[in-house]
Amino acid sequence: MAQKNIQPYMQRTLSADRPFSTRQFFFQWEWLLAAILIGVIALNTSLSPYFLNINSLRDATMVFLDKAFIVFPMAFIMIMRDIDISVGSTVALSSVVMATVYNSLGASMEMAVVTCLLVGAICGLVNGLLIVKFKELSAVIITLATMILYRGIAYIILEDQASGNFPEWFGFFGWGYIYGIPFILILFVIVAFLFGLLLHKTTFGRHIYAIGHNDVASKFSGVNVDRVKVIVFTLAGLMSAVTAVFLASRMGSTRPNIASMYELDVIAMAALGGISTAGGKGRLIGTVIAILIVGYLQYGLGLINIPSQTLLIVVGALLLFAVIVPKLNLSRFKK
Amino acid sequence: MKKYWTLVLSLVLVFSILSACSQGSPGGNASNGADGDSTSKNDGPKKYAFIFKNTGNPYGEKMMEGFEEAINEIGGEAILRAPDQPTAEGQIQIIEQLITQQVDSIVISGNDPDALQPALTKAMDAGIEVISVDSAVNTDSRVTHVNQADPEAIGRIQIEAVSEMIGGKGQIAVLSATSQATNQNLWIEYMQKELEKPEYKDIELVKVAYGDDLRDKSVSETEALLKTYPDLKAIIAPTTVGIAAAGKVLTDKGLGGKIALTGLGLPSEMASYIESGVSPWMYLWNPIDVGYSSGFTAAALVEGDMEGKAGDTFEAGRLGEKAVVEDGDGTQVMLGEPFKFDKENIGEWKDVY
Amino acid sequence: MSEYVLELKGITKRFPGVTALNNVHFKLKKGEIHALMGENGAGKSTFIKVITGVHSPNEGEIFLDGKPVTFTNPIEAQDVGIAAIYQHVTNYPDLSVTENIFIGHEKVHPKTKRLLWREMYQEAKSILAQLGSSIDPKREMGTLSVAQQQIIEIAKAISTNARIIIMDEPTAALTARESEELYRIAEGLRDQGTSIIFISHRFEDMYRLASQVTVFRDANYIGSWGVNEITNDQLIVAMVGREITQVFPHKKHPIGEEVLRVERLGKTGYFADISFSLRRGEILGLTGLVGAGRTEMCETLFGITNYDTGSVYLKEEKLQIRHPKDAMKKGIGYLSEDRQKQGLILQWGIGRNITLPALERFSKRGWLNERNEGQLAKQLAEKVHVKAKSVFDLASSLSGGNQQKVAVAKLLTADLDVIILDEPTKGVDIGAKSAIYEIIQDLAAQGYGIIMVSSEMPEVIGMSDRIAVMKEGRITKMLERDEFSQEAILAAAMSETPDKTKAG
Amino acid sequence: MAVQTANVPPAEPVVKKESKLASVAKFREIGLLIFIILLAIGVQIRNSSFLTVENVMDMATNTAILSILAVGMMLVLVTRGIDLSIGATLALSGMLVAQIVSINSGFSPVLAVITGIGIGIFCGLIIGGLVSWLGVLPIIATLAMMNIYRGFTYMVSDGKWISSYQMSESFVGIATSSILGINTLILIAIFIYIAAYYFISHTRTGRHIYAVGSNPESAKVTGINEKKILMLVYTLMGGLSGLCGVLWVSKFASAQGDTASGFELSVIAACILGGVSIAGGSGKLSGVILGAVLIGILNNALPLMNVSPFWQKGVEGTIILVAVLLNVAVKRGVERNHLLRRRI
Repeated sequence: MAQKNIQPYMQRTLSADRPFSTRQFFFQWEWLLAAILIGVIALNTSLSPYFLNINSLRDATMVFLDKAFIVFPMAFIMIMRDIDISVGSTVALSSVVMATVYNSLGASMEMAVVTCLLVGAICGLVNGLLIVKFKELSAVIITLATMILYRGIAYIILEDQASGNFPEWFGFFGWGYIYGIPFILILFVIVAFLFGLLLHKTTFGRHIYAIGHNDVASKFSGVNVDRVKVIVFTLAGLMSAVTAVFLASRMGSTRPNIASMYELDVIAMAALGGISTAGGKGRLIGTVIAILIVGYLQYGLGLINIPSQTLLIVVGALLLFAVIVPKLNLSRFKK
Repeated sequence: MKKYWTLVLSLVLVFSILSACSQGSPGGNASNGADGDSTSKNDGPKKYAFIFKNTGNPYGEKMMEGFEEAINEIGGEAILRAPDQPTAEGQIQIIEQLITQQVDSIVISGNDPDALQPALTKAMDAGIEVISVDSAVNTDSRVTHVNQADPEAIGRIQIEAVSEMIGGKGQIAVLSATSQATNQNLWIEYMQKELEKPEYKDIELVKVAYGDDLRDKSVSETEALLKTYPDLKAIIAPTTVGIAAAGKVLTDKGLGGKIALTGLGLPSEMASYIESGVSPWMYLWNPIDVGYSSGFTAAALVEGDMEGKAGDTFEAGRLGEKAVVEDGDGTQVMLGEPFKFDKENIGEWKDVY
Repeated sequence: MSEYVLELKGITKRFPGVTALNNVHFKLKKGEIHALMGENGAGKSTFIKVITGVHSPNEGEIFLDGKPVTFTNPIEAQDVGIAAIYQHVTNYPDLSVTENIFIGHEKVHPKTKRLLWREMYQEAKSILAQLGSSIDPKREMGTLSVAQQQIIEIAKAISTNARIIIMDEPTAALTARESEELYRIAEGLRDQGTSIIFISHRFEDMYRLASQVTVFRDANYIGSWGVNEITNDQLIVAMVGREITQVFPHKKHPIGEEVLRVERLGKTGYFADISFSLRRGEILGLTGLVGAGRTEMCETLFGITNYDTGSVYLKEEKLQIRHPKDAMKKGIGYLSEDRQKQGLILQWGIGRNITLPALERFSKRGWLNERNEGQLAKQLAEKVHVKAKSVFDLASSLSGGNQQKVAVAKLLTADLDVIILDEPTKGVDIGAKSAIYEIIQDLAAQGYGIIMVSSEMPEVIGMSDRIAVMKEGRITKMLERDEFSQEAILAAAMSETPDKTKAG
Repeated sequence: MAVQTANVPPAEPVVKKESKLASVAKFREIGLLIFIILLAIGVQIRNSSFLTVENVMDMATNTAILSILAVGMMLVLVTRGIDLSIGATLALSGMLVAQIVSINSGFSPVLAVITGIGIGIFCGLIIGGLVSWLGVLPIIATLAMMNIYRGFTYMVSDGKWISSYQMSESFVGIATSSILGINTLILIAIFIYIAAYYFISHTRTGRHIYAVGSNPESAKVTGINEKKILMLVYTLMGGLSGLCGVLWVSKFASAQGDTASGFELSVIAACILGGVSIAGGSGKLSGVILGAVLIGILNNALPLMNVSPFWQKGVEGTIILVAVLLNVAVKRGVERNHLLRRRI
């Protein structure tokens, strides 16, 4: 709108200190999320006597953290105003390749895991390259096609077979504890921390935000937009493969049809975490809380044996809530 | 102002979830797990859980009905669960939740024979009796299995039926569920074995098609079968969606009587096609009875009446005494032959399940 | 019957936190071209939106033919014959020319409400013919040039039978020749009795067309004069509120050794055979009609796109530039034409914008150091005299001129030898313009080689040491300082290239 | 969006340029058509029963529902939106109508169709409200409502299916009867296409949908009510999904809780193949028809050609990817030629 600050400030110096406003500090999405998380825990505690107990809270993380690894790179992608709906298929393909390499090609399990991560990264890389090479097409179209394609390749490799017989130690990923803490939880914390640092404390993260706000201006400012995009999509593929490892470990085997519709859960968690698909907005801590909210809500309601159709509705409502509330706030605030 | 609205909306959300929960519970389980102050495992009624493949499946609902009936007779508490998608991942989540709830037994119809092993082993380590039903899990992840019918018999009986319908001669095709459905794959295997017998030498199995238990795909696959094999004489569809879709296609194309249809399907879904003669007869067991006997099997194990070893016997309510027999390296409880549904009896069964 | 077709009295429009219009007046006669002038932010755009019913005023009255009227939406204003052609072309690139002309007031069958395509095509054709244009009414809008789109906008206004047409900066994106075409059309409309409100930054527009001029400043009404009653200097005082004496500060800056040499540069379909050299401390003006390939050429120098043929030498080193990052590393900086889309991230603070091209300067192995970042940003923002409170002020909250200063500050983060400025004063008001000129002169004095792309002839002539004129993708003329004149530039920009037949 | 000053190629003699651009636009559909014809010939060689009247009719019948939904999806995509909830809406409407029919066997088929459309419109209105009034991003809003509608479907069905014996002859007849030897479903689809054609090219509202998608900012200045248009588009999509719910249940004579789950992806794929741009503003019915036909042929031909079921998804994914990438490559080639021909 019309700018009124034409009258020149006589001062010639600028402040370099970040202005601090208590108001802004407290009106952050993350506080609301934290409040919801506490609400969810309180609700579950009141509903089920089994919920609030260290073992229960701890073991629950083993149930819902597998797909959480993909939420972080998905958050990066969404900040850049793109989306990747092929992650579920990437999970399936990389785990199927892992099982095949181990069982049919006779490689060691360590090799198989490395192959799995490699395949995931390649899937992501292909997505990224297609997206930057064919700028006329949106990421939705390209990842929709690769979603079908990757799943298709998984079917071609394994047909109707399940493949498993992994060595004993492989089960550790999905079921193991270190000093009484689930391995998956430890890795989740580490990965969340690393992604948080990457997004908020590095030049790479700054570039992601820049691209999300204005990719053209970013390019003109010397940001290698294509490279950042390819790297982030590759990361998404890589983290999908991490999920594949955990999933295969928990199930002791894999099939071409695992992880179907994971992409929707992942996108929903990122959106709940305050990542706007309109680009440029959101912080990693929000997604971490959102993962815990969705995970504990599903787990807790599961403990009181809510039918799964009700869970569908609850998750849908939660997602709507997450996107509507900030808008209501804003319109209210403007008045 | 902003804060106020945030607060209000948070409250609205919490209430909506609460109401969703209270609304949802009665449909899902007999009595709420949180009702009793069952802090220790031995207090109150024993808890028996049943996990089906996916929600919204009438076959599973009927099995759950039978299971619940059995548990009510015993005086336990039944917990009925199913994931919204037919995946092993969803079932693993539910198993974890049931372990936390310290149930006494889990009866499961597995979406995958092997993938559930780690979760079910964990459950058994926690002292929970694990029994599979309908779709078996591997022998290491269960105490015993309640088998609706001998797969060999299921395979044999369908080939016998087809042979009778087409006069022992001609091309037949199979329309199955997904290419990964273990039950169906096992049955088809036995069908193929049966076909090797000399009396069926004139019957040729031309194709196994997969309709993925989706209506639209099953219809396309059936149509493709009809076109690719103009001399096709019969279709065997050992899955409800498949047989009903095939019945619909044959009805719409006026091929009833020209191409025979048999297989396994719910009487309610197949009533129209059996009454019209498109499918002269088909088979199925009674899912209510399957669920019912699985309930008693679980109870017998939990109460320590038996250990699930071959040779053990137990009382299964209205179904009388049942015996545990060997099944490979594990054991199972076998429930008679599949039941034949034809024009005569379909009318009385279509409203039951 | 009133003397005025449109009269606005005491209009006040407030937005949360801002008063965009404060008790302003305006009177428009029939068949008059009335210029509305003022700096950016003076309230002109809001004023138009009040007339066209997009905004409704908080106070004040609008009279049409002496009768009071109120508009609650754009359709109502359209129905009484008011049409507006907005500053940024507001059309539908995917729709046809005809649809763009008739959108919002389509011709429909009176009973069935079916669209009458044939009638619309015919009318579109005849309106365009009336405007002297032969654009096919079935063409897709997005395939037209900016000037052609502007004509469609006018056709749209005519098709509503508008008695009052508002043109908001219609010549901003047009070349001199295209502007002339527009003047002709506007005069034609005036002669038919249409009243026109003409908004422009360009004084030449006003002198050429208008008979009356009204000036707004800082949301206030300053005054209204006949064009012949007011001098150029008085008008500037009215608009800026103070006198601006020297518009083009020509500082002495020594011209040093050659820093950039471009040899036979070409890109298929855009430009060919471009050769020139640039020395330290030199300002090379690059001008020509819009679409002559100036921006495309500069963008290849900066690595936004790549050239197909030819070579570029910087300090005698042959460059391989694939990406803007390479260009900046080597020492070429580029200030893009579209500040809002290509230059700045408006949702970010000044500081982050400034440091974006040079994050590595205060970060170790990719780790940001926000304290150092703040210091660097502060230093550079002060160097170009950005007027703001803190480096955390959002870029979107700045005026056009200050935004441009931030964009210039971004260039100073890198160790540059050559700075390319693409239309540096486009959309900047007079006060800020001279500040930007000063900065450019300063930069030249510091020894940067500067390429300044501009369509405004006084600016090119006032600022440059040499002027290269481009036409249809080639440099047609290189003018030395003593050869500068509007005529010479225009002649080169429109001339027939001697070797054209060869290229064709 | 609107002003691409930086990269707009220099103005050229008008007539020359237009003919080329027009040919590009035409090329898009012709390219797809040629692809379809080649595919059809290929399939015909493998299996001679492919191009028989009966099979073509079967194919058309099986593609009818997809093609009806594709019309609605096209309009949604044109406004720069997306609707992931259509499968769930379809299931909910189908289930509710089937339940009504099973209780009340005398329920007239026409009324059943109207009820289904009504339920769909209601579902669409909610989504339209979320998108237009609350400004929720379409992908998020429809993702959430997909979960909610699907959950409701399971809830109201209480895990049961409605089977063919519970449906009256006349209800099943909606989808299986035929007029002049042509299946009703095909006729309904044709009717929808004609109505849609009239709507989008001969009514003001129809054109305004394209205007909003092409440039939402201008639409505001022009006085087009963007909110109303968005509302309308999602409501139409809902109504069509509701209609298809009834048709689906009637066609397969069965209503299940998981009916048509994942169907939205096939519909979106058909639109994308048909050249509808996800960035909004453009999309033609002719393209959408061809896209739906291509998907229909794939579904029909892969089983006919005895393609291993395990290869089907891979083949499908490859064809979609190749088709979109090829389209871009062709466009680029044409643009490149265009640049080469330009005089400098």
